[in-house]
Amino acid sequence: METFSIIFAIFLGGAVLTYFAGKLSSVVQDILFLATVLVPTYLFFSGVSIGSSMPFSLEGISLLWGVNHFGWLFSLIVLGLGSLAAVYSVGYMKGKERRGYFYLNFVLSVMSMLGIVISQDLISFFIFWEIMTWSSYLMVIYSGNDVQRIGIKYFVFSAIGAYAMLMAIVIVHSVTHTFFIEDMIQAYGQMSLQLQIWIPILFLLAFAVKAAMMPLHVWAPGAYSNAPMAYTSLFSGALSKMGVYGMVIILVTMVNRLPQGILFREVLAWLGGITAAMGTLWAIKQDDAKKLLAYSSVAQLGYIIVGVSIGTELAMMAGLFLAVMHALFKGTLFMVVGAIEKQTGTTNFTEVTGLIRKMPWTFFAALMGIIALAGIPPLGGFIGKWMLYESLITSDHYLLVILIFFSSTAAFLYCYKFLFGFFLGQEEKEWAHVKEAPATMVVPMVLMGIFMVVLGTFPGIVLNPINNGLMDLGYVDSYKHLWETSIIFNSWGDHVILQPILYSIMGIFIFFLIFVLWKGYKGTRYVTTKDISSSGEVPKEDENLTFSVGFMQPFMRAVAPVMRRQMDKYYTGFANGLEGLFDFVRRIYTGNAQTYAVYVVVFIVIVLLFKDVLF
Amino acid sequence: MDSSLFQLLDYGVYGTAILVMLIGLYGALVKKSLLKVVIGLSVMESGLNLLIVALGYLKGGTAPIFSDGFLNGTNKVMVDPVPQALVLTAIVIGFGVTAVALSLVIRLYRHHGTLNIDEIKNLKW
Amino acid sequence: MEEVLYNILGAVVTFIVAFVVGMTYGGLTRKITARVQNRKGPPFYQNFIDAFKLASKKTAIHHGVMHLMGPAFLMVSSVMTLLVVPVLSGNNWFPNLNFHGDLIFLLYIMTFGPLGMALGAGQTGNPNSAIGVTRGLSQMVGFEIPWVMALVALMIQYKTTSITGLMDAQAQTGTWLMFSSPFAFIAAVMAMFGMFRYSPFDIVGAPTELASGPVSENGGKFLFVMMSSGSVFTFAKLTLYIDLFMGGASNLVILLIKTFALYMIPVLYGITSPRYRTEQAVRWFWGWPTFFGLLAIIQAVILK
Amino acid sequence: MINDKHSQKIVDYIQNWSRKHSIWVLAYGTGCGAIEIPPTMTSRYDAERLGVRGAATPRQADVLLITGYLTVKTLKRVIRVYEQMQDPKYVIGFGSCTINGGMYYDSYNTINVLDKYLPVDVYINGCMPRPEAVLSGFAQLQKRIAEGRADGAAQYKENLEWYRANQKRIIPNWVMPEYNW
Amino acid sequence: MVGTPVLFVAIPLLAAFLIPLLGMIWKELVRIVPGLVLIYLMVLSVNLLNHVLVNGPIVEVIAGWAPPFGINLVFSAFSGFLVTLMVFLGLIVWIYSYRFKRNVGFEPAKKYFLLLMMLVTGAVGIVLTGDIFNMFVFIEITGISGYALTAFYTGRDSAEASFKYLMLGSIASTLLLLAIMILYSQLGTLNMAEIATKIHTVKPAYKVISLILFITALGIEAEIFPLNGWAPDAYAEAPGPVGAAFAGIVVKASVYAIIRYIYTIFDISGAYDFLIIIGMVTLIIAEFAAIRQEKLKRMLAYSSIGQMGLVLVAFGFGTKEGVFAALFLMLNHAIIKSLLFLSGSYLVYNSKDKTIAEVNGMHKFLPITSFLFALGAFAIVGLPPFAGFWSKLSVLTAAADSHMLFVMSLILMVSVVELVYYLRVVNRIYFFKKEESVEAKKPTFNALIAMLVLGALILVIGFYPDVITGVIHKASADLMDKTKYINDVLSIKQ
Repeated sequence: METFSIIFAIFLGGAVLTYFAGKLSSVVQDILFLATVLVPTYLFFSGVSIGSSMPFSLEGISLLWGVNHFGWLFSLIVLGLGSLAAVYSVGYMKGKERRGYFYLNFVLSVMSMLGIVISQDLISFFIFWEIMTWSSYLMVIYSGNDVQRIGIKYFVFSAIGAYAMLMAIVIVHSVTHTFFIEDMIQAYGQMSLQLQIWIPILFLLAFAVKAAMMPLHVWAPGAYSNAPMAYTSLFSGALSKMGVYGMVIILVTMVNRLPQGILFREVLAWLGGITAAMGTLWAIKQDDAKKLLAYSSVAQLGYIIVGVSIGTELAMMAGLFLAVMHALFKGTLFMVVGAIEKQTGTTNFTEVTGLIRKMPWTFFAALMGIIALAGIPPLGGFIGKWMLYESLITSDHYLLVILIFFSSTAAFLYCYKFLFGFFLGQEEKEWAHVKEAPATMVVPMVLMGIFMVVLGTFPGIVLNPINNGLMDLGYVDSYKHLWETSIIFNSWGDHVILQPILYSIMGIFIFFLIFVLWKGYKGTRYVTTKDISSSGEVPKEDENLTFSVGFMQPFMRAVAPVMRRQMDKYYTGFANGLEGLFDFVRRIYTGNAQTYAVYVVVFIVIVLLFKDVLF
Repeated sequence: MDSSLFQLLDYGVYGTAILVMLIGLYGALVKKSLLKVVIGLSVMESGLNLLIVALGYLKGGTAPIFSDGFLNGTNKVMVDPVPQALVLTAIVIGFGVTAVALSLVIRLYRHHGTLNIDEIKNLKW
Repeated sequence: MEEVLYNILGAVVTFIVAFVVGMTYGGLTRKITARVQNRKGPPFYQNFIDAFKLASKKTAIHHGVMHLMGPAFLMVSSVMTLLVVPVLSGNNWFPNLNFHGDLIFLLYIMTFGPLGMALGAGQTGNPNSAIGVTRGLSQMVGFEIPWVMALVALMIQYKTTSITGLMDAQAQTGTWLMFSSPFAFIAAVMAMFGMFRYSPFDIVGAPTELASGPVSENGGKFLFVMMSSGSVFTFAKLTLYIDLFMGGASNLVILLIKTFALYMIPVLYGITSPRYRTEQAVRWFWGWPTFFGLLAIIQAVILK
Repeated sequence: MINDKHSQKIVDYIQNWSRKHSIWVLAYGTGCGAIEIPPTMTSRYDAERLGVRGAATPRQADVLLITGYLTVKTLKRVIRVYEQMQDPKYVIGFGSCTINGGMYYDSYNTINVLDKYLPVDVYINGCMPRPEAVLSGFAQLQKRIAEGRADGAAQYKENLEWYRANQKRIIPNWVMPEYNW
Repeated sequence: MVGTPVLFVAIPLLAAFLIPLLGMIWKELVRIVPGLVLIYLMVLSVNLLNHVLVNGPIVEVIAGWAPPFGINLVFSAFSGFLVTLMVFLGLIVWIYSYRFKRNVGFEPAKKYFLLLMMLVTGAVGIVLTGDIFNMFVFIEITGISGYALTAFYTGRDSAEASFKYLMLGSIASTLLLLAIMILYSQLGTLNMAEIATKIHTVKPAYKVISLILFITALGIEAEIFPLNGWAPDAYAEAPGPVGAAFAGIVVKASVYAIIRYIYTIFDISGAYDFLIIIGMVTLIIAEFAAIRQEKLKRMLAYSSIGQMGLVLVAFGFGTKEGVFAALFLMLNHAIIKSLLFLSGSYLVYNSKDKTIAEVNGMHKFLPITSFLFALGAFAIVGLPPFAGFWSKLSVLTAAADSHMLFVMSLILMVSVVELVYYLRVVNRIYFFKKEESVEAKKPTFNALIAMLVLGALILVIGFYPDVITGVIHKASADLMDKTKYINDVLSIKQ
């Protein structure tokens, strides 16, 4: 297939060109960057038909690229979010330093993610996986804050995952002698039980790291919050989905074929559930929007993991739908934070308040994102949540559903914190000068917001490709018995019909809104937020009345016993121990030449003593 | 002389050579003075050379030279020439190494003001 | 088209009934509270007077768009809940939206309003409002757990997630679910304490410390809409409870009796209790109510 | 819809009736008189049977109950609270201090005549007034509302400049924003 | 045929002797002549390699004595590959240090180029020779020039490092000679092929002892733990290009020697497992030690040691895939580690202690050098699409094919450690604030070219490894085929 080569050539060439175009002029650079992302996107969706493939070989290894329905679904996420985030980036990066660096890594990330999705063999999968890892690592350390800790933590976790995957790949290769995923799947049935268990574990380790699953999630908050927001929207929205992508494939093709009694899925699902709960609780505690969204991403990925690891039809659809939704709303929310960061210079809830009248479009996008995130009807997030609950209940995961419900209810707390912290509350004088973000930033956000609304009523738009993808993976067609364009069913036949609900909601809402505004909008007049009943006190203009410090304190007190245990601390302890060990090891090299000579003698003596064993 | 004595002597020569090597090794490993270390290394090499020559020796053999004595004499046994050649080479190399070593020792002494090997460990860990 | 109109008419009637019943219950609560406190108390229709007065008050100011929309959000939630819950079982006078949603949907639509309201309260800029909201949300996390546990127990026992399905199950067996699944009922009732926000769980409004919390900047029409929304919501929730646990009601009288009886549980418990702190409230819900919820699930799994 | 005079009258009547029976009081405890409010509201006198009920914030309140003397400092707050209340709104001066300064008439920093600064609809005299007197005051207010004579707010609006001048005379550093109501 | 293998030894040796003389004629010749020699050798080796890949190995007899009596040089696919690699690196080092004179003056520069020529001679000789004693001689040539190059800078620490190197080196030479003599006393021959045919007649005890002595002696040069005490010091104190030459040339030659002994000469199967064990221990200890280093070059040295451990492990698998992986790894390591040494020495050029902390924020002043260092760091930890990835993949595949899962997992775990310390340095270069006291030194033009060539190679091999893998496949097949080697050598008749 020609198109694949062209797409990747454009990506690579464009990335390098964009990098160097910064020396010429920033406008050229912007245009080149946009072209580098948008042209391949166009080419991919117009020129690549599902089912096409491109075999070739490298270093004596035969490789295969191709698109199937399932991959297409994820390429939709990657390229869709990628293009929007690219448009957003142009506005976001205006006037920032190291733009070339940013654009280069951005393009490389998008390219590698697309590569992952179209890889039909393990080697190119791994190569793209690693490119994705290091390009995202370079983005994580973009700001230069705390790179030694956060960046390296991210990379080490990624590397542990990736190396686990590499191990699995070469083990598979030693059995099958090819690297094709197809062959791996076929040979899996004939492997020994030990391999059958270990190979999925190793693969899932890699995917779980990227999907920020519970004990492996500690990199996520730092990484998400330290990358530039324009990238984080892609990072959290699309890049983490690659973990989900891999997970689905492994779960469907391997874990499904494990003999009964191995609780693979259960363990995974519970880990996902715990991830969701803990991520939510930690998100509530954060005062920094980036951190909050980062933990929230961890939590949301937990839901997705739960969905895909339960693995019934409905659960799989729920997981994948949530994945799409998560890409949308988390992409939007990170963009919102980016816009706020650009306009105000900070992302801390305790500093920024009352932006709603200054940045109304941003607020709209944020509102849509938050409603979708909270899973409240009539936006798309609800569809995913609904399917997830129903699938958990119908597949006998009673306690898990409680855990999930707990975390999604608790999610309201941070959702509210996000909206309140930035947009609502007192309008302080300090932020009176803030303007709405530039159009290139607002348009992608608002577009995604609108798309979320549409998806809330017509989820069939996304459920259709998901269904096709799942059919690729061997599931039966679920149209008409699990979903229709705007109806969703569970496997017991209960359903939610979305259109009348939407219309009712809108009707009621408009009716009462008009009632409140009975005598016309002119009748009620806007007064500033300083005009509040504060015991008759007159707040001065520069007096900060905003309530934002210790926002969810009572709740945090209630859950304090759970929060006391931090995974991070254990890892830090472990790492410190290791460094101590390393320090001890290097003392072997004492610096005394005679000692080294003694080592030589001792070596000979030892080898001679054990020569019967060794040789 | 009877053959057993010869054999004993053989072992004696080997043993002596090895003893010399071990003495040299001891010197290199234990003595604290840089010079003694270098001497130890040299002694070790000398012991090795001795050993090699001894290995190449054949009982009653003459020097490996196609001289008149060899060609005309009754004793047609010649010691192995190869080890001797090797030893010559090794001696030359050993000489070079020792020279380099001594020059290094001089430099170290200039900088450190001591020959104690224990005090010359700026580079460690 | 006619069907739509018919539906709308039915919805309006349902709404009026709910409004009247809810308001009356509110007034009765005040009366009962007064009697318990050895007072005469206001007349049972006092709430209507208050509501009318609020509606007639001038609403001259607002603090922004979300402030204006907050009450409407709240109302959406209440009315949607009302519409999804079957008011009278066994007749098709008020089918409303019963067949378009199920329990999970209901759970979520019930949270829609408080959150929208919270946005409105947030934009007023009054710190008390935000504090009240955080308290309310925290409490919600608390009581949702036993509540969902109870619902899940019902769902898995009867293999349906729709309310009508559960009502049918009761009609078939002839036993109310509060007897066949007692633990679920207990858990749900305990969760109801939090849902109705009578003391000891009135931490959201808490007039003495928060100046009525989220509503502190709302007077006049805002407050009227909120108040009526509260009444409707009360009625809707009570109806939901009796639909789920007490076999529903085939006519209005039975409906009123059952709902009133159920309503008195949190009210009477509340009159005699002082207020909890937030974390105490949250932990209370994660204590015994959750335990009963667990028992309910275990029972459901065994009986399934 | 409701434009002609008769129906307007009927609506007014109903509205006044509902206002009369639903008096939400913002009790501004400026002075010692506040101690009389709890007995008024609780079991013994039970003002709630008249529809009188405490309100938490000025936005929700109908009546501003000034319980006792006002100092320069508290006057400022009271004015602000009053201006934050929504129409229709009423003021009750509670105790002698609000009428003529009472026992603090010669204090350097109390307000002697409240009426100069806020439009008082009903005074309750006594130092301090018993709950019965308070109830009687509320009854009086109800009567005035029903008759449509409790128009203090309207007067305040009409004579705003006079009131402002008086207020500014007492409060030297006038930094209040020009709030509208 | 454009030349014979003997030229590889003869020409640089001649050049080494001529350099001082030529220097008297025209000072510039001192640095031009080595370049010409190396370029010629490069052309020659590429040509010969092409020839060899098609027509089979060239065996050349020196001094007219046919094997097994005379000394012979073998230019096979395997040795030819290594020779080409070494000559190439020599060339790179020469380009890099072309303007060396400007910094150190004429006399030292003369010595430097002389010693560099010697080093290349020795290393190439080790690889080409087919005679074990001749190999000893070449090892000594390499060693002595190595000692001298280590002590090149006249600071006190370089002398110390050199002394350590020398001390261990002379112990190594003693042991090596001893081992050679044991074999000779048993078999009466020094020719590798001849020994290989007769080795089964030797008593096992002698065989094993001599193998142990060989491994120990060569292991000192090949940086096997615990015999590598000299290595970090020597790398750290030698000039940057010399570090590159050590990593790329000297150590490769020593590893070649070990491999030749184990694969061709001896028939002890336990040696393969022994290689894996010592390789793993070397790898683990070295990487552990590297992570806590404070000095940049010392860190690179430990990393180098670790990589050599990995090479030994790969050789230890004893399979064709293993050999392929090891050779590929050697190639990549030679290129990448050289790049790291070359660029790293510019990063710490002016700093006093050469510590890692002193590279902070260098990217603003040395953009290209910093970039190349980062590229090298990314490549050496095996991130795709850079060169290091393919060799790491080959090693792991070979390990998996040999069912050594434990070894594989250890390698991967150690890779994580490696990753950490390299990234720490890269982060420092790019994201830390520069220390005021350190002044950046701009790399000279020729140095830039040398580094850019290596960087380009990393990318080329990374994106299209096929350019080189064909040769490596043949080279590894050549090494595996023991009988062919013996036949090729012994069939030569004068």
